[in-house]
Amino acid sequence: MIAESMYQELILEHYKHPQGRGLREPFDAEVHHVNPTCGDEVTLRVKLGDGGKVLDVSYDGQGCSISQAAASVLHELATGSTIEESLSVVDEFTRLMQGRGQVEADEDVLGDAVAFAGVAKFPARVKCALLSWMAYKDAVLRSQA
Amino acid sequence: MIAESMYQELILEHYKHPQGRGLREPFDAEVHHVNPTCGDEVTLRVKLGDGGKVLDVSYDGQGCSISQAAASVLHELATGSTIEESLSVVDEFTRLMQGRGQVEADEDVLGDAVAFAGVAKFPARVKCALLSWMAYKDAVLRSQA
Amino acid sequence: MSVPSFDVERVRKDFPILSRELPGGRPLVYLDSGNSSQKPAQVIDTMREHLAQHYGNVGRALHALGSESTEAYEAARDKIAAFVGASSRDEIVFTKNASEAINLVAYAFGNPINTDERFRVGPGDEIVITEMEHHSNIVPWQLLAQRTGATLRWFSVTDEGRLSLDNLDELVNERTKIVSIVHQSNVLGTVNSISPILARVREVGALMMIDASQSVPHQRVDVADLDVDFVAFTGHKMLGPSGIGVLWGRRELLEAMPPFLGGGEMIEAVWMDHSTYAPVPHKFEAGTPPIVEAVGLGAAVDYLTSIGMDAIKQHERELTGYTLDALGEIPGLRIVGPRTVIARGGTVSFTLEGIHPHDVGQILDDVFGIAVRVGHHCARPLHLRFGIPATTRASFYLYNTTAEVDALVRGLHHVQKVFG
Amino acid sequence: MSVPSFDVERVRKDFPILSRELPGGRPLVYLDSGNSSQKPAQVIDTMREHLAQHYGNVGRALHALGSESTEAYEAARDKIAAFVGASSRDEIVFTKNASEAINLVAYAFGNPINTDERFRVGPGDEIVITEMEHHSNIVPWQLLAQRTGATLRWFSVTDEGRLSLDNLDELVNERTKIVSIVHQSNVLGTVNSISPILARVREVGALMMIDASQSVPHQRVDVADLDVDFVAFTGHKMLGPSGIGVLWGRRELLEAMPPFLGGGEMIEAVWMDHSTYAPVPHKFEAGTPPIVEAVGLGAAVDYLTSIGMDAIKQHERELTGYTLDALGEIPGLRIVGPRTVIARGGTVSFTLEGIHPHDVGQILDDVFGIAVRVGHHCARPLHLRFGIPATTRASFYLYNTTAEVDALVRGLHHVQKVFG
Ligand SMILES: Cc1ncc(COP(=O)(O)O)c(C=O)c1O
Ligand SMILES: Cc1ncc(COP(=O)(O)O)c(C=O)c1O
Repeated sequence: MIAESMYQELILEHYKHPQGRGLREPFDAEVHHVNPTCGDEVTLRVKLGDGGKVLDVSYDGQGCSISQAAASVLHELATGSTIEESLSVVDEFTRLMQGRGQVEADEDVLGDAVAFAGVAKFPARVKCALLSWMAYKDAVLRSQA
Repeated sequence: MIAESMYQELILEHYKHPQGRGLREPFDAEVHHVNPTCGDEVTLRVKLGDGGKVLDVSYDGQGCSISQAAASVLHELATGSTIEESLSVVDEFTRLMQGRGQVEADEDVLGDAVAFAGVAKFPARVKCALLSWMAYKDAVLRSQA
Repeated sequence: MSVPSFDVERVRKDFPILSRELPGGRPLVYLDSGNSSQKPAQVIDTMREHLAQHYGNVGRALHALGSESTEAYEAARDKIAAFVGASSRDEIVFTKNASEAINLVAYAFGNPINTDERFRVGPGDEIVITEMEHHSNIVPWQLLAQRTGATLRWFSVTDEGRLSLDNLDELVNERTKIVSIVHQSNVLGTVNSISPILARVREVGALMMIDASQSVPHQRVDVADLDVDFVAFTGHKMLGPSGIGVLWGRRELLEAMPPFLGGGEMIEAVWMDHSTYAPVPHKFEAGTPPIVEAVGLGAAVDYLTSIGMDAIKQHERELTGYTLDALGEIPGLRIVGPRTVIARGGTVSFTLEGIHPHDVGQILDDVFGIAVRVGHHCARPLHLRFGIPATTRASFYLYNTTAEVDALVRGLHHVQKVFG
Repeated sequence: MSVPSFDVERVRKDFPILSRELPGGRPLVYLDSGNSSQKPAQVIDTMREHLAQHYGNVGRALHALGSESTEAYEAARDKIAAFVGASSRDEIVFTKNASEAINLVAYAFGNPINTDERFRVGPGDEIVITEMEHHSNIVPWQLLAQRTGATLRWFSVTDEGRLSLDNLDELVNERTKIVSIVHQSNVLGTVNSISPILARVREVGALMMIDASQSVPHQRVDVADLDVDFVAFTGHKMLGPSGIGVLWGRRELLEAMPPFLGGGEMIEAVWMDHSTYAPVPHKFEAGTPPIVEAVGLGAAVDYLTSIGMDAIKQHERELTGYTLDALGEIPGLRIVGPRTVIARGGTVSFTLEGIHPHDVGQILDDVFGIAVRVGHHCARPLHLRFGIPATTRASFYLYNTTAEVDALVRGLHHVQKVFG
């Protein structure tokens, strides 16, 4: 039962009880990302503060449990951290997801996001997990531009 | 050795010593037929006389032994017979050639042309055997038009 | 005529993959034949035998292997012509798939080389499709419209998943050059009635094409009965291998069309500055064709015929009725497409409230070994029409059983438990 | 670097067909690999195994079989990319054969949808090919010229069967949009030197395509070394199955080109009135691709690599030298093409004085089981150039032996006796 390794309790928890969902004001940048192959969508806003702080990551979207839970975990990890820290988490998460299940996850960096390790074995689902994370990276870049 | 059944002595004899080869005057119609897949060509003339007599079938061309021998045999069979007779030989020959080796040849009608029976088993060579015979039919039609 | 007796367990034995165990000891429950069908040993063995003992290039070679391959390849054409009731074997063009077959026809239109009025297309001319098409019967026509400035129009789909013909007379009119319509929808299962549309097409002097990719595998399709101008279908959905598709076309039209792909075997004679072309169907078969694939498809057609298309249709109809009933019991499950077995095939798409099809498909596969397809099934506009990004689809073939439908139902209950 | 040891008898054991007996008890002497090659058990078994145990449609399916098929299909792309030294797997487009690959590029030119200057073609523009091309690298360009009003021009061939570059600077000029040239001639065996032509092509800012159908199977071909823009080749000539071909193209160009065939899998998103397209290579792979065929070609490439392309080239070179010497002894035999092994492959075409190639081929086959090809080998203009309607061609591959060449020579003596 391979699925057990993909649908971790923590993922289902975030899916059923998404954290920080909903679009909020104020924000510095808003992006809209789509995964055309499955129709998953996310609209995501970031609000940055002094000292490179991430004050808020707010989002709305539709998609599978993986994409929804990934957005929720992203919200938790990024909000309150610094831009730099959060982007290094994004990088590590991307490396894990694109590793085809061969990459060892760095739990210290990833925190809860390590629960997605099982998704990496399913190439078709990797994009779901990455959707909001890529949107976040994009939004941060735009806020700084 | 399947070939033995195709390259009958009689075919080789006609190939090495073609009968009535060369384009002659007078003539009522001249046609030029080509087999584009192998490049075989024949130019053929007919001269018809009173009472539906075929006075001469003269031809020139290039091609394989089958196409050359078939033209030579055609010359022998058609020259001196009547149009009607010769066309019925053409029909029987065509039937034999297109019979994929399943058709019993009528020796009474075909005469020497029965030697080509083995060719019918080789779909790629049937066109070679028929080239001059089709040209003859065409030429007769044109002379009568 | 009574339908020959049909023994699904005996049929299943012919398909080696059906006794395969998936990783983790899951049995395979294959409910994705609308995507691509599995292959019986008869097809696999024919292909292996051909490759191992009879292979040579076709058409060009005079030697023993060349003749054997040519005969096998052309015999496959005969079989397929007979299978779909073509009046001549020369009306069967082998392509690599249904998509190429449709593109072949689309590229015949508005081609500057063309000299036939029926294939002339420019601004003001119209092309008509439907909202329930597979992308393979949408994009080729969009590209044609873009190349020529013609206008693409379409029939809409009702809430029940049927074609709406309300505006038939307006939609198909004097400006229409071609109408191309799916015979059986790969999402809804709907089998479209061709004749009312065809009558109007003939009235206005347009041409008509049928995308029969989902009908030829599952029911007796007779191109003479259909009486349209072009029919496309694809080998891999009808027990044949990948890499082979079929275009049937009226000989007279195929002859009038300009060539599509240029190259070896489609020519009569070539000079550096011009060429003349082979008679149909070879005019449309440039280069070395999918030889072993055509031979495999011939074996598939033999197999289907030996079972009997009527028996297959009847079996799938029973499965479909059983499935519609069973799924109807599941709370929050919404079937997208006709809810009765009338004028529909064995393809059932649905949504589960609050659960994304990707999650449905993944749990079904991972936990139960049930292979369904999830997503828009290459029919995104149809999903947009229903306001949903994706569906879960179960699609049946002659080797499926009611026990497999039961497994699907159990699996869906489990999915609801996980995500409930 | 020393060439790995090559044991032709061991190689022959891998090809089941080579131990086949033809009707009448004739052994098979297969000298027609230039037409299509035979397949090793490794390829046949890989295909059978895939069909029997792992088959599913690719790309679209999330389930176990779909994943296995997708992985096998995409792994084949990796293998082929590595085999020809492509800098990215995304530069490998699967087609049905080399002919489709060439047509795909030809249709990118002069397409109203195209917006890239390099692919704009109209009256006054020029396309350059050569007199030694296979019809598959002639007709697509003739059709392009006819569609657009452009002019087709060509390099001529010398009496020795080499490309004449005398008028290179005049032929390839500022009006030239693309130059498409065969790498190894399928008739003459000539291997063309690409770099002098490429240098001129770059000078004038045109694009360059190579038809490598006869080189990729027989020597190490590295697309990065070649440094041209497009390379086409075909699976069935390199131990792979029928139904699969390859287009390699520079990614940047593939991205700039308009789509060719429209349909499933080549899209990003589809609306009724427009579509966006998938990234390369999928943009050019509409519909269900030749899945099992790509997997088979992957196995073929593994097999070729395991033997070693340098060893194969060396073996064929020895056979060719042996053949040129042996045929040189036969009175009335005229070789059409280079008479030395320098810059030529293992394809030897010839005429026998006074005897038509059809008769030569038929006797060789019927009496001795020797399969050669006779005719114009899909290169009619080249034959016109030499003033002959047809030739007899022996073409070698890794599994051929000098004993088979001896059989050919004996056979030719017999032919001369029969028709002498
Ligand atoms: C030089 C050359 N180019 C192109 C082709 C066409 O290949 P295919 O028939 O696989 O399309 C061939 C072989 O037939 C060839 O020898
Ligand atoms: C209705 C319909 N049309 C066309 C196609 C395209 O067939 P192929 O992928 O073989 O080109 C499919 C299947 O994918 C289909 O279901």
